[in-house]
Amino acid sequence: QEALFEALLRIGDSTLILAHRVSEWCGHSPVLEEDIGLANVALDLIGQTQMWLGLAAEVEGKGRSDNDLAYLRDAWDFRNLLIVERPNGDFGQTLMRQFLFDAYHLELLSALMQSADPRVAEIAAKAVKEVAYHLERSSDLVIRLGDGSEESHRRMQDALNDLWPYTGEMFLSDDKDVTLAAEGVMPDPSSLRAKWDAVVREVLDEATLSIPESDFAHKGGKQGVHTEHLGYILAEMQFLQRAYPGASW
Amino acid sequence: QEALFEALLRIGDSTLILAHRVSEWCGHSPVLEEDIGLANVALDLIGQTQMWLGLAAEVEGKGRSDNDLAYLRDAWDFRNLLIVERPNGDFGQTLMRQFLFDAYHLELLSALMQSADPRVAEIAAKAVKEVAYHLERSSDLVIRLGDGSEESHRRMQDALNDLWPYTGEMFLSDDKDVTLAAEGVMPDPSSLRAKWDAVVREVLDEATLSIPESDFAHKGGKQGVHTEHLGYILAEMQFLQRAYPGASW
Amino acid sequence: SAEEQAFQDRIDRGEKIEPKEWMPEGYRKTLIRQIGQHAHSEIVGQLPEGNWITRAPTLERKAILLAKVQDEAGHGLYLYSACETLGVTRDELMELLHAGKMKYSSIFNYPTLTWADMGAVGWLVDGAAIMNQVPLQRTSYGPYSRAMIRICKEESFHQRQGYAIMMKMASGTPAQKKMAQDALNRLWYPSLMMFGPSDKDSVHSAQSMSWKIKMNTNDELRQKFVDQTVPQAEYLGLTVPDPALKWNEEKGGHDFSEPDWSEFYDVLAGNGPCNKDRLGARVKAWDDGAWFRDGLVAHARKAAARRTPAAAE
Amino acid sequence: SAEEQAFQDRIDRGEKIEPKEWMPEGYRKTLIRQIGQHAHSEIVGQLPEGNWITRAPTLERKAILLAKVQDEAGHGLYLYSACETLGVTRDELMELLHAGKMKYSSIFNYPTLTWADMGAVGWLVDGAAIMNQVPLQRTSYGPYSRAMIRICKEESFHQRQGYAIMMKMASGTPAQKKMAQDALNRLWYPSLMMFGPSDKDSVHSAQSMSWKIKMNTNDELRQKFVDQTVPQAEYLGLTVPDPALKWNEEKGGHDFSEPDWSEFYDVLAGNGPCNKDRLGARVKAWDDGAWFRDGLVAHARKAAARRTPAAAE
Repeated sequence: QEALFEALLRIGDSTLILAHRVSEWCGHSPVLEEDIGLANVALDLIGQTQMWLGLAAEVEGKGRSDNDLAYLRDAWDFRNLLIVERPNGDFGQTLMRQFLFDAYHLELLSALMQSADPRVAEIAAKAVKEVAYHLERSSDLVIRLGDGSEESHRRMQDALNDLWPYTGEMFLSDDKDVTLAAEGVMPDPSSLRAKWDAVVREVLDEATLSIPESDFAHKGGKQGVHTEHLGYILAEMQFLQRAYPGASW
Repeated sequence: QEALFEALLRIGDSTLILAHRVSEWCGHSPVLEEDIGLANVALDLIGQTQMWLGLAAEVEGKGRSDNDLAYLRDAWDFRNLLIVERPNGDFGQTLMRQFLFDAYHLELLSALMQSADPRVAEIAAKAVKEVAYHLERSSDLVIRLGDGSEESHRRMQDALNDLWPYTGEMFLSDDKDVTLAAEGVMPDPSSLRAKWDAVVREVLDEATLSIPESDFAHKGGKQGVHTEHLGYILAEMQFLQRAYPGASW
Repeated sequence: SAEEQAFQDRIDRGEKIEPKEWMPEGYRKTLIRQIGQHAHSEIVGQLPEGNWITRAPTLERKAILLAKVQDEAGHGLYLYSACETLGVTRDELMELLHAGKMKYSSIFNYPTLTWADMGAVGWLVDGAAIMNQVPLQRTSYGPYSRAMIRICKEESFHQRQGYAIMMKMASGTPAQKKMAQDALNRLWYPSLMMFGPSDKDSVHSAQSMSWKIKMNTNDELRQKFVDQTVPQAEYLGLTVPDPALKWNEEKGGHDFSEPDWSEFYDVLAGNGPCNKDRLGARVKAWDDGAWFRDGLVAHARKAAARRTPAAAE
Repeated sequence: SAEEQAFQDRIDRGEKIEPKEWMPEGYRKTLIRQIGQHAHSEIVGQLPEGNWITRAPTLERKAILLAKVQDEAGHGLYLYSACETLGVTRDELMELLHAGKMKYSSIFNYPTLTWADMGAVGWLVDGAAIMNQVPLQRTSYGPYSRAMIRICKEESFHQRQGYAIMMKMASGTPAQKKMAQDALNRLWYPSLMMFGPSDKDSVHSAQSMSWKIKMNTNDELRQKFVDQTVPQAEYLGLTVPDPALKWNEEKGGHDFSEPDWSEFYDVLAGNGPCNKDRLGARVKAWDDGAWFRDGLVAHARKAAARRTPAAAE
């Protein structure tokens, strides 16, 4: 039960924090179509967050709601992957982060659709279509910008180099992962790697981008040890709930 | 009494928010001497904030402390001048903001040393030496960079153009100012203008910078109507006090 | 001229003018200015509300606000498309905006300072916008009219959402109620200004009305807005910040104070609280995104060259 | 050589070597590396603590933290000056840092994640630094020795402040106590690593010790640090995250687990949690500040030209 709670936080916190980062672009992106596209991604991710954290709250059984989990935990209780808290950087960094995460997200949801827990399978089935579209969109842009101008190629390669060390964490397993995998509730993260690799390599190849050689992986997010960025995100995100406790909005 | 409380917030909130902005540079400035110099300015301003907000809390008489005022008010209860909440921008913007404020700050404190309220006069007497040094430092740098390279001149002129509309607010009077001026507790803000003008013009002349012609003045800070920036500053600054209410640090 | 007379007759008969049809140069220019300005307003209008997305107080509110801002970008898209049918490109329009040669609605030069502003913007600003836009569904230019029909549908949804936020705030804690009143205080007069200067000071109006580009006078719409909004404010338990506000039985509408028109002209001239920040944010977004747009163009060229290798030789 | 022997004799007699005096090239190089690295550590070390200045929980804490970070910049200044006496400029040293050719202490590649880290950094990191530095007050190179004397005085003040924060946290609310324990858990082993690899794996040590550039072995200092820190942790009511930790009566010190040296070498190689962010922040500060430094130089030239008009002709 506790393992399931944690695992749901890992998914729901990742979608929440990524939605936050993506929504920072609102009104500031390079073309109107991207303003719309990114808002759409953020919107999907918030919707999924509501489902994942809603279920997490239910599983926890302490009377907390999805909003309580989103707004009233400090950084060390967050379980998102580190990659989603990376700063937006230029639009290339944002896109590359999205692509690397989307490819993982889609594999994860595909596996979760087979979950032994029907509640998990149901949410995954709802989310998977949205995420398939996210991946289609981000793959397309990564290809076009990687195989675009000299400058766009350089920026996308820089983004890939910077973000690559944050992908390894997606596939690391700990005790909780092992427990849930044994019960058939969640896939073992390491089992998602091969398919992810294949998808990512195909797109990056077409984008004429080179995968960095180092396999160093930043880790800790899933255990609540984050980068210094998360604290700032939460200070901003949670301000109203913290400053006006108990109010209804 | 209420007028005095407000007037003390206007000073203490301005030093607090400026200290916050200045301290954002910590470890990121262009040379080590500036890291030290800016930290010193921030430190002085925080010390002054403790005195002004401490006195404000005492005058209010509701059992609040300087920390309560700093950490547990939302933006609309802040009374700082808008200029201090402007984003840091490049180092030239930060310096120009500091110079324009220092020149005002020094005139203000010099006048406050004659306050009919001895508590006010005492704080002003303590702060005035620090601020005289701040102004010496910022004037010197404004001159050297204004009359420096082409690029440094351009950046300083841009900074001046951007910040000039935020200087008018320093000298606007409202009912509360009039009341306190009549009682001899605080100077009428408009009475500070002539001396400020003289100091600022002399330095900017030597810096070969041109004062913008428009006399448009942003206003509202003293009445609690701020820019969109203040909310973000407070969300960050107040996080711990908001997230862990009642804890002692 | 005879052409112009025939054109005016068509309009008077209620016919729609379509892109490829003849139109007077003044009609085209006025439309480009008006639709372009409206499009710019939609995209600049993302910023004041975008300012609260990362700080929305619940996940539902965040989703609703995101969807709303997304709709605004969508409206910008329709309107730029409508404008392009008049022979000007979106990029040209953007450049005019960035150079300060085209305006956007001045209301977006006011800051959004509390969460209640997300309610008040929906309620008052979208409310005033709808008041302006509903009649434009019957405007004479076909693409514009069709864009307005789509937009009005979504805007009235936004207005209801804004009012729902105000309801929550006005019936919430004392702090929330104070936020709601504060938002109304700050946004009331700027909303009244959205209808433009008083009829007696308004330029271009007569010609635009005969062309059915403008359907009502500024003062008519402003009166209608006040009459619609005052009872809504009462229902919320909030006070409209106008001591002169009073029902006038005789005229069947409210008497109310004019906004401070000197402020209106100041803001229009660039001296509003956020003019520099808003335009600066848009220019920065555009400049920072140049490599992205160029990259896509470069890719499209390469792809085309690969499809027809001859072209590459 | 005879010169080298005479030099070594001076050191053995406890004499200080001063800048203009003869010294072996190896001595000079080793000192530049060691002092430069120490200087870089001070300025990079501003970043992890600077990260909490804007979020310090009270005005007093904010002032104390600001003063501390300011001291670190000051230490950087002394140390760069000491290094410059060896014939290398501060700018040259900066460039080596930015190019990744000189290191800074790896401890600063760990993030500061809660306010308790401000306590733990003072207590453990400054504590370990002092343990390294106190003996260096007696180092053979005069300017370095004098810099260390000034620095040690301030550092021990910092350490007491850090411990005071830990006291507050450890005796505070359950959340604060948890933060304190969490900080100790994360920073314990990285602090042990600050003394460098075990003596058996440590290079350069023997020569440096005979030159009195290094005064104690890594393992000696690490043992001393553990023995000093464990009772402090006990006093705080916190648990050192080492199940093997145990007092060893026989050796008169604690037995403890070695840190994970593979992590140490990873971080040294660039693969720590914050390596890229830390160095990136410093490079950005330097690059963004180029116009500032150039502007000051341009002004100085102009001013000089005005003073001696002949020079300008």
